[in-house]
Amino acid sequence: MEYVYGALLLHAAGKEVDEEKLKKVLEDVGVQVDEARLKTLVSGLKDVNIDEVLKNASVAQVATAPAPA
Amino acid sequence: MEYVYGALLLHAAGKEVDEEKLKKVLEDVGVQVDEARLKTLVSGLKDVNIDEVLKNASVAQVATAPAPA
Amino acid sequence: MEYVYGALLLHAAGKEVDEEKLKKVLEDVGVQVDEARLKTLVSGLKDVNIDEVLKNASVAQVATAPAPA
Amino acid sequence: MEYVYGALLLHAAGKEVDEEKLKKVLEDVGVQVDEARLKTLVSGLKDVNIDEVLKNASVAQVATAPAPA
Amino acid sequence: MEYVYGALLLHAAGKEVDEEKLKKVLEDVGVQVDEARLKTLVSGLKDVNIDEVLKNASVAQVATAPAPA
Amino acid sequence: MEYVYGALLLHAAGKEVDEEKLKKVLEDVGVQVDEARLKTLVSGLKDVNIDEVLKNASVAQVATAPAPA
Amino acid sequence: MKEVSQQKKELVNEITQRIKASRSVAIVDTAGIRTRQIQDIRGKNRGKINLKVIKKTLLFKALENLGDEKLSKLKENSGGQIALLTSDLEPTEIYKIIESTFQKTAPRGGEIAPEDIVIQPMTTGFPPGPMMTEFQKVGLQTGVEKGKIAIKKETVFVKKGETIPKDKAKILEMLEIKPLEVGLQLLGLYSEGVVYSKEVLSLTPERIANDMAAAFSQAKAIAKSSMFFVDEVLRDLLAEAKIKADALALAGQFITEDNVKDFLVRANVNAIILNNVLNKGSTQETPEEK
Repeated sequence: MEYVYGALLLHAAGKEVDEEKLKKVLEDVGVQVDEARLKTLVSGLKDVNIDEVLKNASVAQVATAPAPA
Repeated sequence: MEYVYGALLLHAAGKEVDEEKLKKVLEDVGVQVDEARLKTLVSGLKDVNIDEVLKNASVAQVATAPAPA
Repeated sequence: MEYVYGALLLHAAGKEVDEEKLKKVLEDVGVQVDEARLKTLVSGLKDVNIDEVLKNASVAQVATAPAPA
Repeated sequence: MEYVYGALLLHAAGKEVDEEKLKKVLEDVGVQVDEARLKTLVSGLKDVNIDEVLKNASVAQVATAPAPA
Repeated sequence: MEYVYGALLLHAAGKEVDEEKLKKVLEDVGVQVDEARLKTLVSGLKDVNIDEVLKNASVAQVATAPAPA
Repeated sequence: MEYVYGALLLHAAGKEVDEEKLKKVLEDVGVQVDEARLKTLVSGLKDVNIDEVLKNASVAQVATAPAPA
Repeated sequence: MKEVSQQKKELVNEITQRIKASRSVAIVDTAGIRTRQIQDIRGKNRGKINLKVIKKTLLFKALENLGDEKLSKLKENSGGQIALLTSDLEPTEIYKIIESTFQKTAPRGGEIAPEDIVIQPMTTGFPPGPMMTEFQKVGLQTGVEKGKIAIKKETVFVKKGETIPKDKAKILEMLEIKPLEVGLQLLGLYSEGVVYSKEVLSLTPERIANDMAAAFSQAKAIAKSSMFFVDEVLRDLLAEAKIKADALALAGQFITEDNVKDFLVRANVNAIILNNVLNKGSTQETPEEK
């Protein structure tokens, strides 16, 4: 998931996610960057409103009721 | 969430999450680092098996992904 | 639900739920008591372990996380 | 819970839940009424829309099989 | 909920939750304390293993907070 | 979590959560306040609609066994 | 003519005596129930209930004879085909027996289908011959398999809510398909001076238990919203406060040693969601395999 983490990091830092910046972030932590992957991710993000996606993501997490003490 | 994304990025890149490295990652993307937050996160992560947590989180994510805008 | 509330009130007060007592409680708050309903409820309660039902009612509340607004 | 059941009974009977009436209901079933508690509940209910709360109360449908007679 | 938050604050601070301390905490933030409510809470908590309850409660929470941007 | 409980207490008491007030609440219950942490929390809450967050969180009902009547 | 009226008189007398001697009296609707099922019900409940199929007019006559105003109320809902049920049991026990009389039954024709009646492909027990035509007449696709008539295709035979015609009813009976559930319907019950409706008697122990559980949840909700700290709600309130604190910490990005895991989970869930969206939005290679 390092590409996605990197993209989210850039986004959370208020930066636009472009190839150059994402590549730099990844290389800074020692990831050997695969250009094709990078391109796919960045171009995919063009059509995505990240804030909207995260906000609307209804995480249907069903909590298992804990056993009574 | 930038601190957490940074920590996950480091972890995904096979690096240990320590203050120095996390600080650098954050500053590289232009985040003004809050030392207290940094310290708390890193020290909190000491007792956490990140892989374990992520594995459990994936299981729970019955996330219905909204259609792209 | 007033018959059920009355029965639970008597039970919580440590009283046995019989026709006479339940009728009195209901009439005291101005409920026009239907004899058939009263008799049916009291006789039905013979097969109900109230403490057990209340205990199970608490456990059965399964927490479902709501989707964020 | 006897105070609450008493309040619910009064409400279901179409009566306003005030100290005097709640006290009487409780005493009628033999509860030794604690005035302070009585006041706390009645004053706490002042800001509560009982019907609304009851409507929203998760109706835990517990199918507890009653023991055979 | 201020009574409950106060009790948990005391508990998190490593203090025992007694009437005197809880009353003080609440009055310090300007809450007009209802003695009966205070007593009921404190005496009820005597039979509760707070740590246990809190531990079990944390399972449910992850999905409930809206995703921070 | 004592910082958060303190913030919740202040909020529930109708007070604004600022550094000064939160510090006082925490010190009143004997917490040795870490200024950096205090700042982090207060500044983190600046952009948060607390009521909204609490409302969304509150639906999660955790099942617990009732104390016997 | 005279003999008939004498017979009726005796019957009314007999019923009147039976009602007088019984603790509980009920009128039940027997529409759609075959004689064999009535006999079956009698056999199973011998010594508990007494069931007599009777003309409405005669029963009403007997009720009038008794001159009990409450008892006369039983007349109010009585339909066409009825039976008199007498018993010395309690009303709730009689209701249990009445509810236990329902059986799967093949229709006779004229009934309303309670749901879609579907015939599945199957091999019937009938050899080919004139029967074949009967099957085809009601719209079933048939063929021959191993010397027997076979139904080839799943067919919605009668739609929900439609009347089942006689010819189709006959086929259903031959195929032993029993789409109806028929039993005694309680119209009213009188016991020791009190009249019970079906609605009241349907308050079974199961329903009472459900109502109590619901009432308890309501009481807890009231106690919580009025901050009435009874023992039953304390744990819930503590848990709720904890959950709210966690949510607030998450929203305010306040990481503590206690909630580090929550942040990790949230961040990871966000990443998974974004990844899912990206994969959905493109037909190209997934950005991340894992």
